[in-house]
Amino acid sequence: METLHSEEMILNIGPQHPSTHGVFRLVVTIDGEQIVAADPVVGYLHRGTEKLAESLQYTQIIPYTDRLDYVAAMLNNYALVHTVEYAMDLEIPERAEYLRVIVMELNRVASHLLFVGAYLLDLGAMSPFLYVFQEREMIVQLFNEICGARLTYNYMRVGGVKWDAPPGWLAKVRDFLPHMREKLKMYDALISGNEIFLSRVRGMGVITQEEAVAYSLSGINLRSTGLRFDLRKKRPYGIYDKFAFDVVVGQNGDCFDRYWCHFLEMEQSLNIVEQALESIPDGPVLGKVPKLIRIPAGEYYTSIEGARGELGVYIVSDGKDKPYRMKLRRPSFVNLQILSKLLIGQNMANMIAILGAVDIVLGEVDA
Amino acid sequence: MMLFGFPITGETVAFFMLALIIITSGVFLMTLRNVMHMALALGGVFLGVAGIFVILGADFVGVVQVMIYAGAITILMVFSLMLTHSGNKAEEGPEVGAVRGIATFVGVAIVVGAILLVIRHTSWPVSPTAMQPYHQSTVLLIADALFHTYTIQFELVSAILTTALVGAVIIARKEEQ
Amino acid sequence: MFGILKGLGVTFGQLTKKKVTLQYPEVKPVWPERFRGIHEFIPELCIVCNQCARICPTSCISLSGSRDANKKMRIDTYDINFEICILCDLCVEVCPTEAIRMTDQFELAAYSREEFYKDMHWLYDNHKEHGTYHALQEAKEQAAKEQAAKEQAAKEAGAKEQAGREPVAASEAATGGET
Amino acid sequence: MFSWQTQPLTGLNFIGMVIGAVVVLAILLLVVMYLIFFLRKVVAWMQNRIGPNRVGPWGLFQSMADVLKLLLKEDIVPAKADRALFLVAPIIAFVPAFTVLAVIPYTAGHIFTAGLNIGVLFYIALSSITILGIVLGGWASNNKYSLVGGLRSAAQMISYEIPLGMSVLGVVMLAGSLNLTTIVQQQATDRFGWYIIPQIIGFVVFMIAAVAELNQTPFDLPEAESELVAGYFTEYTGFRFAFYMLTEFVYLFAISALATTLFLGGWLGPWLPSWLWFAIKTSAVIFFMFWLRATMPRLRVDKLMGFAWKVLIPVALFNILLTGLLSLLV
Repeated sequence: METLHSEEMILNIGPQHPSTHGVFRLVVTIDGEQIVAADPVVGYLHRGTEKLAESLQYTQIIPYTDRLDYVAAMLNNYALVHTVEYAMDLEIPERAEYLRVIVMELNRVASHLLFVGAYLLDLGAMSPFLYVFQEREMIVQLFNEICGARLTYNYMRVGGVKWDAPPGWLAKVRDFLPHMREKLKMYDALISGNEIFLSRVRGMGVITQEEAVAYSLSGINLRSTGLRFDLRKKRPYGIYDKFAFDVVVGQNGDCFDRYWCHFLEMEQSLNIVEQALESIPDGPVLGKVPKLIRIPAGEYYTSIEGARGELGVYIVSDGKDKPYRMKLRRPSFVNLQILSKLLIGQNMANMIAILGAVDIVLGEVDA
Repeated sequence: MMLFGFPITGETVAFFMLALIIITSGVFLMTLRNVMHMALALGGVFLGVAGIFVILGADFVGVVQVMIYAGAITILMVFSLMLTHSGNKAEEGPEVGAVRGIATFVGVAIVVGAILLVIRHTSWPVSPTAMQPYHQSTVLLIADALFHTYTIQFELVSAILTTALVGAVIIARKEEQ
Repeated sequence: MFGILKGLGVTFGQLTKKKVTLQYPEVKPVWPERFRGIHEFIPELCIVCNQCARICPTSCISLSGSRDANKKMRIDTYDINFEICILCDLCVEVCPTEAIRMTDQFELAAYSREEFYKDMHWLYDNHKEHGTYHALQEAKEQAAKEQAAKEQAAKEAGAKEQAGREPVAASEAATGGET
Repeated sequence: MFSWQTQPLTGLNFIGMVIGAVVVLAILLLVVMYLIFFLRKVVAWMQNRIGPNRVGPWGLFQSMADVLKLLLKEDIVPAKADRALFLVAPIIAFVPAFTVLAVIPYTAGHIFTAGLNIGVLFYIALSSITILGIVLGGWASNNKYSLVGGLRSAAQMISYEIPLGMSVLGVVMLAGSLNLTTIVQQQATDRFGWYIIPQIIGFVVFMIAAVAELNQTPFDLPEAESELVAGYFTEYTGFRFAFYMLTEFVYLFAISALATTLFLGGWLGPWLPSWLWFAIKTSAVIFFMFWLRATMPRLRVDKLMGFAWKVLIPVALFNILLTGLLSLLV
């Protein structure tokens, strides 16, 4: 007997779609509601940052990095200036390093908050999104006070930071920490125990450790599989070796672990901020830097633990004040590779759950 | 007032309107090319028939007709059409010749005439007007018939249906493997 | 089931909480001092050194100047194209005379592209409403007056006591940051 | 009190009946409009927002402005849509929604509501017609999102119609009638009080199935905006879109009213007038649904059917059995 079969159809998810988190297009072939093939199409937000950088001085590149992963711009700032400092072998004032760590970890919290909210929005719960934005708003306001912008911070400079913390700012951060911890508990109560939520994310989109390594995943996508790999511990940069914190790892590598790692990592970040606030010294915030920043000819690569994974900057210099070539290792872009594999055999509704958990930011994917 | 030998009451007006709905839907059902439209027309026929049931005082049967035929069956058909059929393509049937058309018409006329004749010549046990449809619960009557008069038959039918259901599930399972 | 109930409790608890919405057009946000809004430009201070135009990552600043009778450079035109300006603050950072500064003006929406080309006069007018230039000037004058008054007082005090002791400088206000 | 049910159907009474029905319809439209407002306010408050507050005092005219806007918008029919079905589908969905309201007893006097002997069945039967409108709308749009939305809603609503009907059976067995007015009256004299107490299992099943029938969160898969944009009415604009929206909210009201009637004693209650009791109870049920909406994420689509067939229907059957046993023993 001939079996009843339904036709395959091609469905364009995006580039304008509520749950692709930006201009991301996913061409999925579905059979009924089941996905047979998924083909991500990127580049709708491509601005040629890497090419633009070739005609810009290093200081001028910093505002451009704000626009890569616009959810965690402080970390992008740092990734660039860190590479330049590493290439120039600069001495960074202690206070500047501490300020950098504070803003970076706060930014990581803000970014993870956004992930939690947006992810729940993808799964159909509207309230968490609006709740997390209140706390994110607090962080953003703190950034607004320290650097005058809410999203595109342009705060770091080669050799330090642009501004010292304004009076009372550090106290505000200190007050924010217990508040944030309190709110994390509330989110936990709201989301983590909800059986409907759990049934949607448990065992969904499982990445094995071998796969994660083979696809060169990084960040939470990698750690959720149980691999204890965090650049802040593995290859401490800046002053991260001074702080005590745990690397959060998952067990199963499913969507729930990815969500949960985001959750726990926020707490760790708060711990780091707390320690940094305790021991921040006085002093200048900008070291001795030549007026025109020139990198000695050569190739340089350093990477940091961004909010989404290994965020690396590779600079080829010919000794001039502009990079000869710059390449950014954007974690979102690399992590996106595994999506096509994860989606096959899933149905449409799970596609959203999996896509959301991979946690991409389109500014970073397309650069 | 009389019309075609019927007194004009709310009931007759409703009857003629429902009859119109049923006939129109029926004609649409036969003539439309798009399967989806045909399914909708079928729903119209079911609804009209339900209305007739209600007029006859069988409101329970009428509502059940809506629930099962107009609701479930039609939707099931639409559903399966959506899943399997590309739908939009109107299938061109063979051209109907003049001779065939006339033959069809004559055939239909004969059948309709025969049915009418039979209906007019049957002596129905109860005249419809004597039933006082709205003042007694048909649900009770039906329940009484099902659970007192015809209990064994009713249970037998349920047993057969259950068997059929289980059988269907088992057959479907086998195909899966 | 228990988790769902817990979640329901959380949302119910929010019913009576304070609402966070800012009634925007009526209530404007209060920006911190460092907020990077649309520029203000003070032509008197500009020395036409061109540094801002050079540092601008998007090349959105164009300016021209000429020498006046005293052989001093004077600004003639100063345009910022806000279609491409990213408000990165680098121009303010390099300006040696603080002729260009950021204001708390953030409302840039306009009906046509032409309106995004802001010239010197617009930027100057912007400072009147949103800028800090006048406030700073007043604060400076105020500080100078206070300083003068203090010196006067110190002088008088010194004259009275006729001792070489130094007056206590009110330096608390000047120290920023914290320990 | 005047009740047209007991009067002969003369010409004058007929006109009175029509006018009465129109008045009831107008009131209901107003109620539904403010239901949307209520939803937006409740959800906003739960999310620490203010909600609509611009049109009129406290934003009271917001829904009116929205409806007006929808009515004034262009009625766009996509070029590749099945024109006839596309135009007629919202009406198919919309008409039964208002028809079911005819059987709900709002007050003790129940003016202008039909005291149908089979009120419960009437409700369930007619609400299944709406599904047809939704499915056809999804199909006729010739849009893939709409199609998937339509398919999902057909599967979901048919599946949940069964536990919904079964959960009502317990109440029907206790009351011994399918007439909604009789069911309310029975609850006044029942020794357990309102049927929510002896029928608590039935009530829970009813509420879950009702939420699923309404496509409300967490069962809002047919219109899951993060997956299907807007589901079956993605392509609809203007007043046809308004029809779908209205259908949804009328059903929200209707099913809450039905829950009130069946389980919460309808208009029964001391001191206050009966219609007010009815309004209070219905509002409470509606509030609960909005509360769910503000809290829950969406259910997983492949677990949806299983939940209806493997959990809800057995539980509902068990409830029927239990009710039968109890009414025999007690």
